[in-house]
Amino acid sequence: MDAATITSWMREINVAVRAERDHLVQLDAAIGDGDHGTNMVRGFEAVVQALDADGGSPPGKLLILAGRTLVSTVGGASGPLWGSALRSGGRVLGDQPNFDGGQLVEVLAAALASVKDLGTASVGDKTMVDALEPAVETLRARLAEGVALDRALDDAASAAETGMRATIPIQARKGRASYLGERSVGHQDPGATSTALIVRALQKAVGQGS
Amino acid sequence: MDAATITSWMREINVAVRAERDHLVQLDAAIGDGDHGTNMVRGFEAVVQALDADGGSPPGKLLILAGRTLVSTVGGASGPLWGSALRSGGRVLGDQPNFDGGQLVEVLAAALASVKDLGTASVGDKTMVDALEPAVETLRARLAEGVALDRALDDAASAAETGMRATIPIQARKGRASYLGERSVGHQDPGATSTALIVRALQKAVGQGS
Amino acid sequence: MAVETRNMRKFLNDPSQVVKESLAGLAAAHSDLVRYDAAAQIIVRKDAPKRGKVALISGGGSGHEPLHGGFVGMGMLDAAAPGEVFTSPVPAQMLAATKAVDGGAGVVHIVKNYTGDVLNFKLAAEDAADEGIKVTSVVIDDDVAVQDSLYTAGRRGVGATVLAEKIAGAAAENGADLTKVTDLVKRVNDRARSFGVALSSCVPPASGKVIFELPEGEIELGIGIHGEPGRRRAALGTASEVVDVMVEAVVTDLKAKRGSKVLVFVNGMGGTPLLELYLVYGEVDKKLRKAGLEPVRNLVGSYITSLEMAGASLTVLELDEELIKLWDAPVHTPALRWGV
Amino acid sequence: MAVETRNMRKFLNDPSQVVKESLAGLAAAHSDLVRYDAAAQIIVRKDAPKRGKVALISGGGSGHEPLHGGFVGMGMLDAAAPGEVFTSPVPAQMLAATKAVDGGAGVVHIVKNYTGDVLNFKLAAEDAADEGIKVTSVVIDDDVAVQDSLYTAGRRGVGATVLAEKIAGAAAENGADLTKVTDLVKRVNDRARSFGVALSSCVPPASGKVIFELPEGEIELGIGIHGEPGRRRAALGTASEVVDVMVEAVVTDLKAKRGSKVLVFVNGMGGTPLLELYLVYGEVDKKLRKAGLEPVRNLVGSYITSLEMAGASLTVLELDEELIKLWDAPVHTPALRWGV
Ligand SMILES: Nc1ncnc2c1ncn2[C@@H]1O[C@H](COP(=O)(O)OP(=O)(O)O)[C@@H](O)[C@H]1O
Ligand SMILES: Nc1ncnc2c1ncn2[C@@H]1O[C@H](COP(=O)(O)OP(=O)(O)O)[C@@H](O)[C@H]1O
Ligand SMILES: [Mg+2]
Ligand SMILES: [Mg+2]
Ligand SMILES: [Mg+2]
Ligand SMILES: [Mg+2]
Repeated sequence: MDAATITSWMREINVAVRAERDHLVQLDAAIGDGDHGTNMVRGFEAVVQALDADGGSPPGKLLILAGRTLVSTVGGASGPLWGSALRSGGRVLGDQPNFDGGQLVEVLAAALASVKDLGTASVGDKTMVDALEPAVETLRARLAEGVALDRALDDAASAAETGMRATIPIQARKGRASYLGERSVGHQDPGATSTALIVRALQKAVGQGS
Repeated sequence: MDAATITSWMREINVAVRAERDHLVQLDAAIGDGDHGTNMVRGFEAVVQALDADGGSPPGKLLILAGRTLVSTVGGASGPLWGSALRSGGRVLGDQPNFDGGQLVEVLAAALASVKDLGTASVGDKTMVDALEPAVETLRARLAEGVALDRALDDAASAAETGMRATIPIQARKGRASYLGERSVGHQDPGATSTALIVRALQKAVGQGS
Repeated sequence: MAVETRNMRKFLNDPSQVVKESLAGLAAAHSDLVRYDAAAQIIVRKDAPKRGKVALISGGGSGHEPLHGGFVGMGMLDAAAPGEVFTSPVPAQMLAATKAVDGGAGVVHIVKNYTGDVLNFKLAAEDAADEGIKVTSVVIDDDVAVQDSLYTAGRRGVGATVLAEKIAGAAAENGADLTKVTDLVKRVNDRARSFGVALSSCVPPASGKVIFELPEGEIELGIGIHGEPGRRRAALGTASEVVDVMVEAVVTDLKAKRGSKVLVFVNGMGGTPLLELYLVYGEVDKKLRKAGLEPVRNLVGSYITSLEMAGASLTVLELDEELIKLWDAPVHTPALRWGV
Repeated sequence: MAVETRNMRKFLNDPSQVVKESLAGLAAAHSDLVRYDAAAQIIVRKDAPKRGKVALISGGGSGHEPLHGGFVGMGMLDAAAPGEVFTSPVPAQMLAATKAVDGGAGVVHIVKNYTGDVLNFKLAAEDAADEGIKVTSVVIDDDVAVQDSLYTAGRRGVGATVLAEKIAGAAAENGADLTKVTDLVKRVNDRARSFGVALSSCVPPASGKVIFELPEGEIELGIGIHGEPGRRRAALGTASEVVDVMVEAVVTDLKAKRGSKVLVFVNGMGGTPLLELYLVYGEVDKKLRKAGLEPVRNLVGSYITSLEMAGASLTVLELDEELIKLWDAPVHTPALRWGV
């Protein structure tokens, strides 16, 4: 995998959040403020533009550029969280032109660590962590088991989607939804939903490349 | 006819505008500001209370009291118009304890003159004048023809009702409805409607007394 | 009562008491500026009457807040007579207000041109004259949506009322005499034009129902301030398109010469937030400059309203140096305050 | 675009440009007070930076106008960083604002407690520190509807923000140092409590749809300022009953001692007219006095809003002589002005 993998990942995310924009807005309207879809679209639109304008940076630098772009265009909670996540992930790769599955796990792990550090959320708080953490763990475990990257990423995306659905019955403890108290129960977390899209987009991007 | 006739007239008006309150509000909402029903109810409620508190004044004085009460409780266009009308009508009777049909015509004629003087409206402008003027003219004509008062008043009330309906197809030239221009066409004037109720109430009051 | 308020998204106790309760609240919040005479239902400047000062009073239906009660105070009105919601006050209120503020130099009645307001003020002025008070009356009729012809009750009084109260109030505060203050009200009315649009209707507390149904995507052009429908209905365009209509109507009628300095008053009807009013101001400012006028003063906010109606009105006042000085003069009322 | 605006009763051009266009309009209307840096999307006090003066900046999502852009000026904020509607601004905005206003004496960031605001301000403060600017941050969290527990993101920042900006802004204007100004923001936050109710939802321009459906006759108790549903839904009672809930929630949590002087802030959410806000103020004033508190200052109007939402919030600030003096000190901003 190389810079092109990152670029197509970001493109896939852009396509996915555009397609799911209204759904994300709806989910956020129920327990937040109804802007998550707009936020993600604005952010990844800008990311794709920034990557298009880039003149051949290595994959780590592209991730950092993507993260910086999210921080500077999204706002809200998701902007700094995903922005810092991609920046931290990018730093793992340094200037290397290629990376393998093992390194991809470290990228995602760094991203997760950054989200948890900045947002102080744990699994079960009804946030994007509920989708991202199982994805990272599943990917790491499958690869350790010797499963092919493609297949492992598919499992990771499924794990993110399971985590996403698992946010429905629980009460939020972080972010805007926590202000609702018990009324947040019964609704799927928008950030976990977009996170599942992001992991699924990664699987698609890597699949295309191979 | 005497003071009791005036008192029961005012009571009949009160009953009628209460019953038609929402209808008058609706008519006024279409081409005015939706308060005519509330205005009339507030006013005649106060009139009935003022007359109840009165200790035996002659009919002319009761009309003046009623008019003063309308002026001081209704506001809007209808308050000063009907208030001045009843005051002018009352002045016709001076201190006399009784009055006949001919004098009743003069009371109503003075009321009409007062409305036209203050509001500068003529028949066809889509105002209360469209109901009041035909009522006065019909009453005068029928009595001149020798028709009994009861019957003549019935005809006067019918004339007011015809005048009221005749406001529907015309464009308003006075009052709030005139601001609507052509959009006032097709709606019945609220003030003409309450005026028809007032004339009908007079017929009932006089009928009871006889 | 609970049943009656059900239809409404309003803070209400007994709908028939809403005006009185609101006035009491206004007076409680601004007891340094005004007092509320509950018996007469009037708001009076706390230090009234001021000997030798020409007094200004205004009044009209309620539901237009802060007009008029919010404009009572130093440099503006001496008293306000608020009627029921959208219903002209009764003459007794204006008479009481006139007597409460008369300092011997005369009282100016600022009357918005609605049949009810005109008639009730007329009766009050007659009563005041009977009691030996010098009263002048000026009828405000700045709304260009209505043609002033034999076939209407004339133009409505809208936004210019606020500007006239401020400007003439400043002159009175500075010691101008009755003629001068009266002339200033007339001059402001003469040099100001307004046009309003509604993006929604509004709900009078007494009926609990919208005055008119406005389907989504439609607006009323040429409205007054009583929640009444306007001159015509149109499709909701962009803000720029709507502002084009407003500016065009006002500028065409005002006929100010190129290069004139103007005061721009972008007024919210009650339910339109400041986010949008400033966006509208931006459009108005640009278009007026394009039309050769120079906005040198402005007022942006909800100052003459129709309950919770969404919408806005534009008032443009052609200025001269005297009007600018009087506009800038100190004012201290619940709703308008500067220089003090 | 015309299609997108169809659902809304709003003055809008391109919904994605509403914030920028509104800020441009604000700056055009108040060019004597503020300038709009369109590239950075910030509103800056016209005479910033002021050498030696501690600067105050705030920011957050738009849709709360006049907060924050309307509070930039003499005696209040030095700059505001408005994000998209209901979306925290990005760190670059706060960084640009911080750099634009730093006069060498340090910059205070006033941050409302929402995850997005806190995180974005945090990143900006780090960047500013890297550039050698002294920055302190205070997080406002005065909303008693939310329990501050391990199981929430803490209390939201609402009405106290306005009061903190005014009071700390006055101190900064008077020459107070960074520690003092920062402490004042904290003190106001510490001594203020708020509670809000929604009588309707609101419509973000980007989606064109109400955030939540609120059947007639129902209200949301314990709302924030982002059009979000509140802690619970209840039947709409009389104004007196609703105010009982608000006063009770605020007073219980504030725990001021009997006889305390308080500032009462009755804030409209954007779509509730002044007629009702003053009625609410009247109820609040009475009930607070009954609870043994003495309202000596007040602010009634729509100052921290949720677009066109109908509703109101109550903020009570326990005062001392210093806070009173700073509240009364001159302020000259688009939305708040006195003493000048
Ligand atoms: N402290 C946190 N840690 C991790 N994720 C969070 C945190 N707070 C909020 N989120 C995520 O952010 C999402 C909301 O993002 P968004 O709507 O874009 O921002 P905002 O809440 O500022 O409007 C939530 O659904 C949640 O998944
Ligand atoms: N100049 C006028 N002359 C006669 N009647 C008038 C005039 N103006 C208005 N009216 C009558 O008053 C009625 C409206 O009364 P009302 O609704 O109580 O007052 P307002 O128009 O002030 O709200 C109209 O329907 C019309 O019949
Ligand atoms: Mg959100
Ligand atoms: Mg009417
Ligand atoms: Mg009326
Ligand atoms: Mg948001």
